[in-house]
Amino acid sequence: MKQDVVVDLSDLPMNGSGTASLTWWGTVAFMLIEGTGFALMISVYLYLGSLAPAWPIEAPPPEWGPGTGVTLLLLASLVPNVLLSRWAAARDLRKVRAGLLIMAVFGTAPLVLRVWEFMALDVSWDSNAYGSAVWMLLGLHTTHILTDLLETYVLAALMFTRHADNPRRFGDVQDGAMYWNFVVLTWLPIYACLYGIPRL
Amino acid sequence: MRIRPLPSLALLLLCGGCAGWQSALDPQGPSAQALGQLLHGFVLVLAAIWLAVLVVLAVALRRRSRATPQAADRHAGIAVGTACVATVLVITGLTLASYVTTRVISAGAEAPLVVRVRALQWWWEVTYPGEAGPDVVTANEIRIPAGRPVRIELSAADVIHSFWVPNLAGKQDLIPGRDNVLTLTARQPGQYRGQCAEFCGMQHAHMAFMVIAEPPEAFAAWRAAQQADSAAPAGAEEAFGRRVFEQKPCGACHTVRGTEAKGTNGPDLTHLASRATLAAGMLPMTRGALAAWIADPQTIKPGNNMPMVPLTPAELQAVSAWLATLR
Amino acid sequence: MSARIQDDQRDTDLADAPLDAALRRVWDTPRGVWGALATVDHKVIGRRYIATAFVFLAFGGVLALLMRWQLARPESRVLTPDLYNQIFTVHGTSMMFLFAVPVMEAMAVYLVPLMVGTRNIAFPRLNAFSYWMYLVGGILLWGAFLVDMGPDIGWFAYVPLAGPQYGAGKRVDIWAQMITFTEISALAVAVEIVVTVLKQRAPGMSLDRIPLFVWAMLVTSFIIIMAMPAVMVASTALILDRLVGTHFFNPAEGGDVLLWQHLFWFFGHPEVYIIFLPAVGMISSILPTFVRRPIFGYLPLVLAMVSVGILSFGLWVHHMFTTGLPRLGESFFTASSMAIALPSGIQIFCWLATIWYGRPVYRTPFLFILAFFFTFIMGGMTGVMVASVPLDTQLHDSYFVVAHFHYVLVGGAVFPLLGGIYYWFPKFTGRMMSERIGKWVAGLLFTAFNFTFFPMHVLGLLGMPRRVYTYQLDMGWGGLNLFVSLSAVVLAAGFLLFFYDAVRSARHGEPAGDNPWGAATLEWATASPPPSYNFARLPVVRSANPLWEDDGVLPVAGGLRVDRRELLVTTVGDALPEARESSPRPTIWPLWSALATTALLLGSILTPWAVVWGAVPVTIALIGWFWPGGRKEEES
Amino acid sequence: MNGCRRGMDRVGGWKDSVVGAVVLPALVLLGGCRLEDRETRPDPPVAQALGQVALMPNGIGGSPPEVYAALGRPYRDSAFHLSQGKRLYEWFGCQACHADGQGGSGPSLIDGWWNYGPDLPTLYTTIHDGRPGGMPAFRDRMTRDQIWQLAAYVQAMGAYTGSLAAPGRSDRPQTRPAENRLPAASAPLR
Repeated sequence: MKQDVVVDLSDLPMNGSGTASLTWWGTVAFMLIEGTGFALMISVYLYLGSLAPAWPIEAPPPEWGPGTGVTLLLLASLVPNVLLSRWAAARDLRKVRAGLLIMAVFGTAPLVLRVWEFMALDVSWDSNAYGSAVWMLLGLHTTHILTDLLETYVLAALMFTRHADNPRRFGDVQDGAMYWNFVVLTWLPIYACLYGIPRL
Repeated sequence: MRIRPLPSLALLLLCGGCAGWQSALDPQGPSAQALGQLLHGFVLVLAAIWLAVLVVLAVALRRRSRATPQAADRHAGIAVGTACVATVLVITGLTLASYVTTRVISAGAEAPLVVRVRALQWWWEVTYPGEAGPDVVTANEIRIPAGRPVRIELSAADVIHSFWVPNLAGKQDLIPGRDNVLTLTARQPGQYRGQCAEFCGMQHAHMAFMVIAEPPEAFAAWRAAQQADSAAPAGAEEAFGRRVFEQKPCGACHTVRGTEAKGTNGPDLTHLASRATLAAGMLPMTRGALAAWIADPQTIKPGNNMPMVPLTPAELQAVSAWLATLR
Repeated sequence: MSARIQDDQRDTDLADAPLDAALRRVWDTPRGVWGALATVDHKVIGRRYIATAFVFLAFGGVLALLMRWQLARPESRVLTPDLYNQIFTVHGTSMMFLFAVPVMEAMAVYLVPLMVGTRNIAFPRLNAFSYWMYLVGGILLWGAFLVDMGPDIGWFAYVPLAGPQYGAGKRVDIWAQMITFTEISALAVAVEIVVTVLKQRAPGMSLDRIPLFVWAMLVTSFIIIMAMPAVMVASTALILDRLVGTHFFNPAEGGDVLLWQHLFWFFGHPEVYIIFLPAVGMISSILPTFVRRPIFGYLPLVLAMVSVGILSFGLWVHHMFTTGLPRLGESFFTASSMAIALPSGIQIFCWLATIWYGRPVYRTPFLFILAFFFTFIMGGMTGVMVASVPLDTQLHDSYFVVAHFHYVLVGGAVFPLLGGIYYWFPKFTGRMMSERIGKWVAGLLFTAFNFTFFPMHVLGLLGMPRRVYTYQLDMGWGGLNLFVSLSAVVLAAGFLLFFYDAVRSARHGEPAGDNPWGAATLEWATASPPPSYNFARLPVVRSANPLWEDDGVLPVAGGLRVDRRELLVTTVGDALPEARESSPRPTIWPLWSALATTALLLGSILTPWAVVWGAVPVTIALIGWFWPGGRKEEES
Repeated sequence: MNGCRRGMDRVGGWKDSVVGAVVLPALVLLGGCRLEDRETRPDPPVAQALGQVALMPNGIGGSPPEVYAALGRPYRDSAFHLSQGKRLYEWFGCQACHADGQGGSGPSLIDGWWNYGPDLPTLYTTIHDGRPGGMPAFRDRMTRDQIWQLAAYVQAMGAYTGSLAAPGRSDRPQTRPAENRLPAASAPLR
């Protein structure tokens, strides 16, 4: 088929950033999938709660302490996270390295505290449906913290290699930061469910 | 291409008429009646629409359009718009029709006979809460007085089953942890077959039961008879059979009131021989069928929970002889 | 078009022949085993997907024949009840999870990048990964079945029958993990398609110029993204109940049996439209070619597909009308189920209008569309019947329903799919399928299908329940069942003929040109089969039917680099060029990742700790996947 | 990587359907072995032979009948038989004395301690003939293969490691950890 060149792309940037990058959209799509998963798990929790004559079933409401600690840690982590995203946008390698290390710490801390949060539930996953629901809800969110934490570790390592100074890396850092915001924000409704509903 | 379905349509007419004893096309009660009418209504309307669309398609294929693109799009727009309006009207009508039918069916009945049906893998336990006298417990057969509404309280012992007697009413699931109720009425005396309609494991296919509608007085007589204990053995063979039944594993799972057999895992056999069928609608209630069933239940109904109890031919004869007398 | 017109540069410096050579050097998949395992070309993977899906279709068909053999006579003992239950479960599971959904996504994996005029699908490595996951899931199910370990609880796996107490052995666990495999792959493909459609369209392909098949796949992908997590949650809860003793479905400990049905059908009903919408797209793309006029009602069709996508989430309860839920709620779901008849109607009406004002050309793909009209509309009508609460109490779980959904799925999805195969086969292979055999296939399948499934409506009304391994002589169902079984043999013959034609034509079919049907969409603007880079220069779109507008001259965009895999990112709305993005090279890591994930998932059936130690290889594989290799594709 | 001139339609594609056509028949050969066979009807002679347990004089430990080995130790390894055993455990009211395996008037069955040893022939004999101290004989209440199923289940619920073939938790109020994750001697949950 005869071709007629009508558009010239030669001086477009060699990779898109923000909404012009494919990975940004991919990250958003996966957040949509996992967001749906969280929403469904919460509705399972509410559904079982609506059936039960008393909720929680044969267990005290979970203790405030560890869960609230995790929540505060996660909220606090938003600050360095947003800064990190800014630095990545500004392509400031030194600050990005620092930011990643900070985020590695801020990712690990809640994970450690999570252990006590599981114990603070005061119910076993196989005691009854309430136990099963809270353990699965908490477990699902813990997996998300874990996976994003691993991603942070890898990115941090990457930033100290020859691959570091590259707009793509900075794009990855920004997407990683966005995903961490998602992990933190999805926690808030779960926190409200786990700790609020049993006390209503 | 467009005439090929005719044979299958013919098939529908051929078999649509035939009245089965487990058929939604042969309603024998008010509820099934209402559903039957709704069914016919839907089929007529929808078949008409289906034909209309195919006719339009046929014409569209035959004709050659001479319209200018603009005119074509304008006319098509009008046509499609009208069709959409018609669609909305039709589905609204059908929705209302089914809502009305729902109201009719679920209207409460006065002074119903209460029957408890408990579904197990793979048989039905039927209990008549005792008015004047002990509860009547039987299996795989529901006797009801013709003309009187029957309130059937449904529960499941193990997995989900579904209670379906097409000639009398629509189906209703029996779900562990939940109690469902189904009200049905049989217009005149007769035998109506029902079957489990929710997949429930290996012998889902052989989980049937009979609904036997009788004149009220006949039903009362049957109920009185059922409340009595089992009859004493008529002869020596029957007596021997009863002893075998009590001493062998049979009695560990089956109850025969008036004997040592008090097991509760299997169906109550106190008046076994008064039922029309054996093994949840599989076999006719004859002495021969009884013997065959006891001799090798796992070949007749693989996977069911009745084990193959080793018996000598004499014992087998005696047990089946005795059971055949439990009217 | 806001992009500026300038003097050519880069790829535009080269004449066609050297340009082809240069592009092949960067885009071709290396030959040999490594190439086959490492390829990230959407066309290779798409063909693999399609071929594998049809293999599973054939297997599922064999199971169907076995069932019909058993049901041909009352109280037949061809199959044991245990084997029969495994067979109908594996048939349903295989057809839904291993054929219907994957084959539609596979068509999209192959066609969407071509139709939107880009060089590869978004996230090609994820694409490779999704295929491997899908393949393993299929082998898992069928391998288990062959060693008498096949699931025997129906494709819907209702608890408690599938629960820890009544589902003995590993059969149900295998089913649940097979779900995980297929859902992961389906979700991955959905993400790729969404991003490809939103961000990789050819310059000028604004939202109102997107081919309808691409629209359909966009909507479908969103349905997948919203619906499949439900079945993931459900199967996870099930496997936890079975393996670590949770109580989600144990009524005695606050769980609920119906929770499973809610979760499963919240996925299960949209699933029907996940299968049907792509078929809608195929018809909308094929029809104009064979009536020689643009589709009528582009906008209504798009809106109809979108509203079907939304409505499909409001229908799930109509699979539970006999469970004794509150009547008022059920009536609401009757209304919503009926409401979906409107957008479906709009689609039909628009197609009819297109034919009405067109000039039909009776080639095989068009015949399949006619078969679609006949069967699918009947399926839609019976669908209206089962959507009515009271009627459903008689029809539910009877053979009437079996007839209904086969009319919808085979008539509504498989017929258009086969039409699509005949239509796009020249693009896939560069060769035409036989028109003569094709007419026979269409005729045979159409006739035999109706003879096989129409009598099932009657059987259902005569009281025959679903999923029974046999029925008794005195039920009077023998005649119809025998007729059905005999017709099923003819139906199988029709499919056999189709497979023969496909395999034969792939080797010896008559060569097809770039655009054998004189179609309007971009996939026909390149060679058949397309070169590894799809388009030497990316096409520029100025209308909804580009190849019908520009008489023999294809407007293209120039300026992409030829020394690395490069494609174009455009804006979501008007598809204005935004950036030149690179596309990854072949890599083996997706395969390793799939194998590592397999180890984790299979291990978790045996011990929960597999989730812990299994995570290690998965992590390693993923790091290997994402660690940059310092290629040109990494630069900026 | 570079310089391969052939069109990529050579790679994969229809070739895969051929590959599939080779691989899957290979799988079919596997069809011979039946991992989760569900034998519902032991042949009468087999059922008869299942009773021939040779027990030590002291009634502790013994050897199973030859037929048991010939059958491939089905009652120990088959999930189906174990689930049947679980059903029988409930049907014949074993909880009444053994209280869901945690003791009561009868000994606990999950504390890892066996009065007569944990081997199947002993368990079979215990159920079949009963034991002094209140364990009744079930020889007249169950068939031999049922006793084997029940014995295998009792062994599994008291095993030192949770058995892969063991059934999961019951759809009942939960009174002890699920069989398939129950190591013997694990403390009762409540």
